[in-house]
Amino acid sequence: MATMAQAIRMALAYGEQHLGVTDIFGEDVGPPLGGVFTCTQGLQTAWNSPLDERGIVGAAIGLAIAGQRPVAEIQFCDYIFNTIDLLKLATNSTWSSGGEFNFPMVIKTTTGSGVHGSIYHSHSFDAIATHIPGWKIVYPSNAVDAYGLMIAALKDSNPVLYLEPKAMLRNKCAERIPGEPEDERALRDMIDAPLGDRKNWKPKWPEGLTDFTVPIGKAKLCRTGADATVVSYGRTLPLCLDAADALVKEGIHYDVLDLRTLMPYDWDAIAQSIKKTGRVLFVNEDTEITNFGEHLLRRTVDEFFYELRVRPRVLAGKHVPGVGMAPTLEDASVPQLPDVLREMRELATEPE
Amino acid sequence: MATMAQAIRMALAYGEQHLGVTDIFGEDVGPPLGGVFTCTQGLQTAWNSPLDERGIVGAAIGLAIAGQRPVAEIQFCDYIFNTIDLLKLATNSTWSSGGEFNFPMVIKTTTGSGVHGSIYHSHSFDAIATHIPGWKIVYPSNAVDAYGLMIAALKDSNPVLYLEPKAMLRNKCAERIPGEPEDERALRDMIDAPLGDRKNWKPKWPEGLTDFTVPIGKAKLCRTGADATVVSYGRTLPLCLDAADALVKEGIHYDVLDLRTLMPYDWDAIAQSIKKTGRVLFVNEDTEITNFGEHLLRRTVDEFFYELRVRPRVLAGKHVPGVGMAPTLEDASVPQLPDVLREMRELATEPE
Amino acid sequence: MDERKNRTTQNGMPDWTPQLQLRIHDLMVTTRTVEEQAIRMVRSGDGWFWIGAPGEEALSAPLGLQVRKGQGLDNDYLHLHYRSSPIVLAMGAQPIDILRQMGAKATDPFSRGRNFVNHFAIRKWNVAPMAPTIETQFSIAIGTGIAQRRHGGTGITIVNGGDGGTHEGDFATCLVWSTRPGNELPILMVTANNKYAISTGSCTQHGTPIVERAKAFGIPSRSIDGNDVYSSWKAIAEGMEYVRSERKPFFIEASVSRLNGHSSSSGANRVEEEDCILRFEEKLLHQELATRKELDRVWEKRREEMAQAYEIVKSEPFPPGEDIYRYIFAEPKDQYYDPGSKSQPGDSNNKGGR
Amino acid sequence: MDERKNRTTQNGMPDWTPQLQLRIHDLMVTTRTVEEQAIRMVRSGDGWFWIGAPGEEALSAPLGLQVRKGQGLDNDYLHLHYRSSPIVLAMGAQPIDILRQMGAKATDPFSRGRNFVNHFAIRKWNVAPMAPTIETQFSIAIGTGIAQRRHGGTGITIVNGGDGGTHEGDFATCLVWSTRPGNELPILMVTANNKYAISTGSCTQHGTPIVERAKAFGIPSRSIDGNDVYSSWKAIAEGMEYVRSERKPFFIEASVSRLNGHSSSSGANRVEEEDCILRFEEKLLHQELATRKELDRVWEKRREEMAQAYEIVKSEPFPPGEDIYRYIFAEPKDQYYDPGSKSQPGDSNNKGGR
Ligand SMILES: Cc1ncc(C[n+]2csc(CCOP(=O)(O)OP(=O)(O)O)c2C)c(N)n1
Ligand SMILES: Cc1ncc(C[n+]2csc(CCOP(=O)(O)OP(=O)(O)O)c2C)c(N)n1
Ligand SMILES: [Mg+2]
Ligand SMILES: [Mg+2]
Repeated sequence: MATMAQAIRMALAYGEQHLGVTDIFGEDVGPPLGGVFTCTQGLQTAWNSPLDERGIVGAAIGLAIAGQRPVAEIQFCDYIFNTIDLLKLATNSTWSSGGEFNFPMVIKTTTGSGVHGSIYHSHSFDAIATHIPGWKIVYPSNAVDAYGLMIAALKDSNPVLYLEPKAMLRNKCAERIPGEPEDERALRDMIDAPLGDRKNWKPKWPEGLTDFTVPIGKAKLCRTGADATVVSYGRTLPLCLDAADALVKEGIHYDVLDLRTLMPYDWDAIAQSIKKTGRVLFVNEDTEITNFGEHLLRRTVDEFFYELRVRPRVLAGKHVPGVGMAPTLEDASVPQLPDVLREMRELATEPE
Repeated sequence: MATMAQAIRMALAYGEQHLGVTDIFGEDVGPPLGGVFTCTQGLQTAWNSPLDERGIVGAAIGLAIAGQRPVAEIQFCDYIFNTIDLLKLATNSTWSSGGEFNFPMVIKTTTGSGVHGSIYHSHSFDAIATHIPGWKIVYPSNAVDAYGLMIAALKDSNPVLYLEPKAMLRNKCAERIPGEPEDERALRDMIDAPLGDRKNWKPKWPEGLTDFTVPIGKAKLCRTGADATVVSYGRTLPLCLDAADALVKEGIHYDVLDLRTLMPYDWDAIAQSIKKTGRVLFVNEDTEITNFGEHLLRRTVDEFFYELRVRPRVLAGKHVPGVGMAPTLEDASVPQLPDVLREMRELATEPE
Repeated sequence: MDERKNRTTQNGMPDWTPQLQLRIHDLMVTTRTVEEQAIRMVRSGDGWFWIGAPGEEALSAPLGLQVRKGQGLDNDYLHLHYRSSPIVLAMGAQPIDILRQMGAKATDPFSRGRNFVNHFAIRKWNVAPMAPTIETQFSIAIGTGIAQRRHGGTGITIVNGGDGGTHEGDFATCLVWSTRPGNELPILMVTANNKYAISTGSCTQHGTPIVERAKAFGIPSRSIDGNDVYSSWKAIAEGMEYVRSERKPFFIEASVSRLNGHSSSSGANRVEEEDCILRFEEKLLHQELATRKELDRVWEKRREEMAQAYEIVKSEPFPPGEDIYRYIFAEPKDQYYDPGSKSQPGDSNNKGGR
Repeated sequence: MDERKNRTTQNGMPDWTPQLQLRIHDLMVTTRTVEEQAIRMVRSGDGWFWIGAPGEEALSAPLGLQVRKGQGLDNDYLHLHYRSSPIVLAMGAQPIDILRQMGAKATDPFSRGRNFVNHFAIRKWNVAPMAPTIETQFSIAIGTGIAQRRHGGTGITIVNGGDGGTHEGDFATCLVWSTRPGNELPILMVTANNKYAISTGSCTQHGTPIVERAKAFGIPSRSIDGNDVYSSWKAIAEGMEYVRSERKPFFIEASVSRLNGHSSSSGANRVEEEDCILRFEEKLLHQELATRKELDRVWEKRREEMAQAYEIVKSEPFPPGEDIYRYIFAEPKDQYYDPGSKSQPGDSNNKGGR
């Protein structure tokens, strides 16, 4: 029952010990804090960088060139937007060098709303990220996937963008990560840094951790139902699950797909479900104009236009400049449970 | 018969004289060069900035705060990707200050392929730009529109992104800008800087120039036909025109819409045409995943799913890291006339 | 009174009247108490995130008092960071409005409940919209600087930020753009060095004084003890005088405390660092400009004021959800706020609460 | 021979043999002639855009010869800009390959016909992929620097760029990151100051020497005449020695010419600036290390070689369109290129063409 933050931390610890991870760095990533969401506490190779996102991404690229295995953090994806030229270089340099160089590196960053983060701790980055060719992009929605996707990212020979839904980092998972201790309090004592002075603290990583991998490019079918399909990831995924569970009581049965990897995405899984249901909704919380859900919808139209039973849909964040501080504003800006429920109900019940 | 570069230059000169333009600046924008595409030659308020795109965008924002009317240039949109945080601030600061401040400013930048520009002089920016809420975005495809859209941009109280299709900057327009001299050689002698020493050169701006405005948000129906609709802008627009003209010989008649403004876009014009034809293709050259054409397609599906006669389509650039130098690579990466022709023919002839 | 005046003249500051000193003290206390109130609001669930000024009062109250306040090019433009409440309070902003932004209320005049606390935007006083993006204000400041250079006169641009922020390229951008030969900009840059960026010690990230970077561009500069009101006032006065008259940049690196840690994310608890208000109070007592009792009364008065303000704010509504679509584009702003309309603690009509 | 050696020793460089000097000359001529051939290709329509090194030979040939060449952390990493052909030619790259990239041919070993000319990427020699984005190499270089600091030994990171590029924040990033106390990085930074960025005079954009910015971070530095082979060699030798042994950064600002203007966009015509090769030839003649005729023969030989190379390149195909989908992700690279396999002008097996 690890939290997502603990899961990421354990995967990184496993990566340091078994997968050659050399540097886990970024603003406040090293001691004493170990990350503003505790994801990098107690890690051997974690260190604090200057307050300079361009340097962070640049250093990651350079470390990858030098044969290291860096995991660089942008504290909040809200602060990644001055580095997009470098994010482009990270992937187009393999291509532009005709395969001469490749860049085994992970950029991790927290995304999305849900923590009363106001304008600058609520941004999403999936729309722009999926528009940059060459990035592999993962976006877990629970601790087990968070672990397995991090392991996959650390094994990959290409730049992997690891998006962390910040509202879920403290959520405990119903399932257990392979090797995770039974007792969650025991886990906490082993790997959570104590409050106060941490100078002499060292974590005890669970011995049974494995290289349990969630392969990049594989979606997860979380619920099965023949009436309609909803595809989501990150913070909005559990909303879809909750809505699907609620709709069962209304006799509506949903396929709920957790995309988990945004690029390259699991089209087979989506296609299979659409073929079955003929009804599909794509949900995410990035702003809705030029949104990745719109790409998935376009592909749906490309391949299934004549087989769809009703209009395919996208539910995303409103096209407004930010998520405001007041809860009223946040609720109105990004999909909440009632929005998801309404859309899902409408999709499933629309007459053919 | 001005070129698009001359049209932009004349509009900026008009703006200096009549619309309060205070600063036209960027790398090599001022004398002696007057812009790498000559768009800012001879302008009174044009000056060279340091080689620093962040400073350029930042300065534009600050100038707007100070009540000036800046036109800032990013030499190639390929070099705008380290400023996206600032581009976001330019628009979200009006919103975040509850309307306390607004930012009358223009950012102009050259975009797209078509000049053998290789990876870093062929980028498009419409996908990411349309994803940033608050920007008005214009993208002319001929000199007359280039003039009228620049005038509109200079009058607007909000940040306007002025995208220049670099492959078309030297193209002459079939129509004449209001106030433009009859003789194109005369125009050249008046406003093109001479080769060699320019120290004592001064342009003579045509006296009859007006505030001819192409309103932001208005598309242009360039060809009319009842069989199908194609919507495009920038470099790919003339390809659509050529294809439409060619298809007339095959008995196929197209509505060709030049969107001209990407945000806020002229949905009325698009909707009206789709209602008529039931067939629509969106063409642009940005890479195709999370592409603005996909947004337009999604909106089409939202509103006309049950009225469309055949599958709506998007034709865009391939999802590859860059446009390569070799002509074979460029041709394979971004839509060329044969691609547009093929798509348009297929769309119009697909049986219902 | 005369006696008091003589004593202060011994500080080498002829304009340094007792009134001014007591006014600064009151402003510092006003800032501190409103920030403490804001922190209590996070704790009580009336707000979600706090970040603010405790520890920067001695630097920023003197700065705010010396600003040429007003709209347009003849006045000063301010590009501030999230520890700048003493500046805007000294300029005359109302403490209650800080609490309104803290509570994300519809009445928040700076952002309509949209932005974090202490993110100001005041058009009539040239206070540019503050962004949470560290150091971008240094790239934006050059724009008002360019306009003011062209305009002439004595209005200047003031930009401040933290020590960590100087690692961003935007800091260098400001140095480059403000020193273009023949196009120097009238910008006063202030870095408040509190030795940390969140949890990261500055000493682990740079080895030479920040001031050296300004010197490399030929920018005159001062390294000061920003916990000392007198040093701050003097360096700011000097810097402003230079920038106003020479129309060239000036740089101040001020070491300050960070009395409540980084923000509410790190608990906002009081830490063991020098308190600039206590230090200033000692000076006031030593000069016999006030008694301990008088000073305590200032604290009491302001604390009461903040508690009352909080009661008002508590009952105010959030903005409605539909509000998200407003002000995406320029439109006339509702006139619900006129920051200078009432006599306020730091207002120029208010001579320091005595 | 002995006599020649004595003369060169008077330059104060004991290792400065006649062979070395003549080898440098040959490399400079090789660079110049391949660039001239590339410019001719633009003119004849066999290429579209040229940008390159004429004017940086005296700085970069000595740099290339002193690189510790090879793959991995014990060797030097290079993060170069588009005027760095003398460096890679000195390391042993084949001139014909530059023409292949110029022509965007499938045989272009650096980018498979994808990138502009003089944009190298050579894994076996640690030459990092070059990007046309000005100054980003300064942000990327810190990464190889970090790895080499940790690894120890004497391998270093070398990064170069133009004067205009120092206005980008990335230049400051490299200064900040390479001087973190206790974590200094073994990076040799070189700025080739040709006084222009395209059409913009540097003197209009910054007033103080670039070298001052390095000094502000405590970085030892040299300001040199980069048109002089001897000064270049010496400063680079010193800088490398310092970085290799101290494991800390070193900065060189070298003033150089820009002999063919910015690029083919500005015509690529020869301009009136000092030619470092002619200057070096005068030194060689003065030292009697070669006769005019011998030097002319070098030019002739290299010109012929480039003309022949051009004939080969001309007939080579463009990459096929399908190629756009290759190497988006890591995959084994075709082994069509091994830059060290043949004896080449600047190759370490080739002792200077005499
Ligand atoms: C561009 C950017 N990166 C990261 C952050 C997250 N962040 C907020 S405050 C802060 C530390 C700032 O340190 P400093 O500049 O020294 O100012 P201080 O808080 O110490 O006053 C960081 C990293 C941010 N707000 N903006
Ligand atoms: C980030 C970025 N901005 C703009 C350009 C366009 N550009 C190409 S070369 C150049 C001038 C570079 O000047 P400098 O750094 O002095 O190098 P030089 O060409 O003089 O050697 C510019 C502005 C670019 N390539 N990259
Ligand atoms: Mg700090
Ligand atoms: Mg230069």
